[in-house]
Amino acid sequence: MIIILFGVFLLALLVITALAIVRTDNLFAAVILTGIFSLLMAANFFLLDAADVALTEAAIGAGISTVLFLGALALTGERERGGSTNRLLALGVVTVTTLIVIYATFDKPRLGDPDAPVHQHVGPWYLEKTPALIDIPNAVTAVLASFRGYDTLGEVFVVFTAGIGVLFLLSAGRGGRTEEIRPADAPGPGLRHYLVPRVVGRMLIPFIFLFGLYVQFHGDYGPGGGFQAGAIVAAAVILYALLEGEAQALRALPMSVLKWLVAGGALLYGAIGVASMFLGGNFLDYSVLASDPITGQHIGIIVIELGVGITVTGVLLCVFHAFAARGKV
Amino acid sequence: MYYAVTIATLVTMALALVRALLGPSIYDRLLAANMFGTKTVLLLSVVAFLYGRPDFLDLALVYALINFIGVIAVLEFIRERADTDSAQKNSGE
Amino acid sequence: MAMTIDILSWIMLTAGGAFVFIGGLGALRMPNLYTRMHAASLTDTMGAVLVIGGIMMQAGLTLATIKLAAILLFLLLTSPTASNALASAAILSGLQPEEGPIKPRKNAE
Amino acid sequence: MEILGLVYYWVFAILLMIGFYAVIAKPNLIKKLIGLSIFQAAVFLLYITMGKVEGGTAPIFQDGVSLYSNPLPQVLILTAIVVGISTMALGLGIVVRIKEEYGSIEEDEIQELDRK
Repeated sequence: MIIILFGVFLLALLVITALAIVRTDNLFAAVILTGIFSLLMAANFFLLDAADVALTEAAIGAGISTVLFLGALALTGERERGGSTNRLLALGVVTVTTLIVIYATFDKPRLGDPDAPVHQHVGPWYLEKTPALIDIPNAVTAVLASFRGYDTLGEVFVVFTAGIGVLFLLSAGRGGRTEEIRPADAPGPGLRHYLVPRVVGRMLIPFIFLFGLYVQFHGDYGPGGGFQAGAIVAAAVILYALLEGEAQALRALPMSVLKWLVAGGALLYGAIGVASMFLGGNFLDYSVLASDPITGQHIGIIVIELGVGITVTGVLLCVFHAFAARGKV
Repeated sequence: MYYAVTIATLVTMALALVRALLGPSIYDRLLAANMFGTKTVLLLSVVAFLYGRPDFLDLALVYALINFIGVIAVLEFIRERADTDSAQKNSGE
Repeated sequence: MAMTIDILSWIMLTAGGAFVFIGGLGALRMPNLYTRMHAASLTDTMGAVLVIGGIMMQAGLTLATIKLAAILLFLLLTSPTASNALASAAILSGLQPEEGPIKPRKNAE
Repeated sequence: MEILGLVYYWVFAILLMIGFYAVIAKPNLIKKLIGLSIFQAAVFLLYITMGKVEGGTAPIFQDGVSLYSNPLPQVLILTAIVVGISTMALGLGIVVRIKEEYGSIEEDEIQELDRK
């Protein structure tokens, strides 16, 4: 009960933040407020029992989305001209629609109602069958990787396609990416002259990597999995790029390797599906991967989570480098 | 007792949000966002114990580890912009 | 013994909550960016140490305590770093700290 | 309690429409994208709200706990968040190209340039 009150308080802050984001005409400020919005969102997800979702929102919202938006702002300018087009009409439409949606919510089941239609269909079935068929504690991972493996395959390919799309858009024209030429005495790229962030950042990067791997492989037992781990590992590399300059980060993980990661993860996922077909099962039916169906499930889940993680890392890093390189040409 | 800490954290979040809304400069907003991050770490740790599921501390750990990347990114953004500005000034002379 | 630990952890939690709140108040009421940063970061670290220390005492010797210790360690590393980066960025963009006594605001008590 | 159970849905509706307002009324393309992400976040909130079960806990099995929230909405939203950031990056990429071609990211100015 009191937790719900906490949740409502967080929701009020959420609405205020959203209003402020829309009202401000400085895009830089809007991006920073988006960071606060993401923190509030994660806290709300956590209060609503969605630990995995909150972890994903944390991994994406703390860092990566800010970095991407700032990368785009550096190329487009941070000042908005301000004002709205058709303000009254838009306000009218929005108000009327809000009232209609709020009116409609009175027919919805109340928060936490165990008899709600959502809880009558496959949800309880997943919860009931997970221990018997897959035998891992995290039901979210079980549903994500095994029961609804097709969905996740589709999502991974959407991520893949978006990554390829950004590469197409931003590496074309203007002679593509060229090696950056700087005079020798110019201040070095990155934050080399800022000792405190550099020293502490360099010290933390291994821990972020380690934690990313923990989230990747502990995903069967606690909150975590490929999507979160991919974002965390990407955040570590982005931190390295910010501290030492993109050129240095590209020397450590060249673009060609990143492109292989993007394709390789998705391929690994698909390959597991094909492998299970060859072994006599259905596409993405991991039970045939080992003599014991449950062991087969475990192997399948670990491998496809790895594929997801690799693709997400690759795509996020490709996107980051594409924006960074565009600014330098 | 956990509830008292949670309420203190929530109220502080509201105060930080007010600072983020008032500004006046970008950096005040950024400061507020950064405070918000620390407060979220505390909130998540306390709520994990309120729920009796301490294995969810991973979430607070993520924020403790990578929340400062946003501020670093802003520093890099400002530095990049200052570099470009001074380069333009030099070439203009 | 258990009682002592309980009382100690309650004291820490309450004090931590108070510090967190004071930090928030300082960040709201201080007159300019650098003083606000001082209020926010100083009490932030103190509040975090006390709150997480209090929870650690409640948790006892479990995996959770180790995770809490890691959270505390990383917070203590990243929070000042973020403040440093923030101040660097502010100075770089030409927002100089004011020298001399702070001018009282008109609406200050 | 009756009403409190609906507040989450109301916030969903309000957030949805704040995002929608930014998309239809703000001429700046990046602002439109930010509005779109608020819109998206509102939908995430709706799904997660529906998955919550009173007295339940997160669907990660633990000894001594028998009531769990619904894992299915969480799975859908978990993947949607990552897909959301990837598509947002794609949108930002398109905006960057528009800026390079037109020199502006304000919708009406771009339309003006197109008419010429």
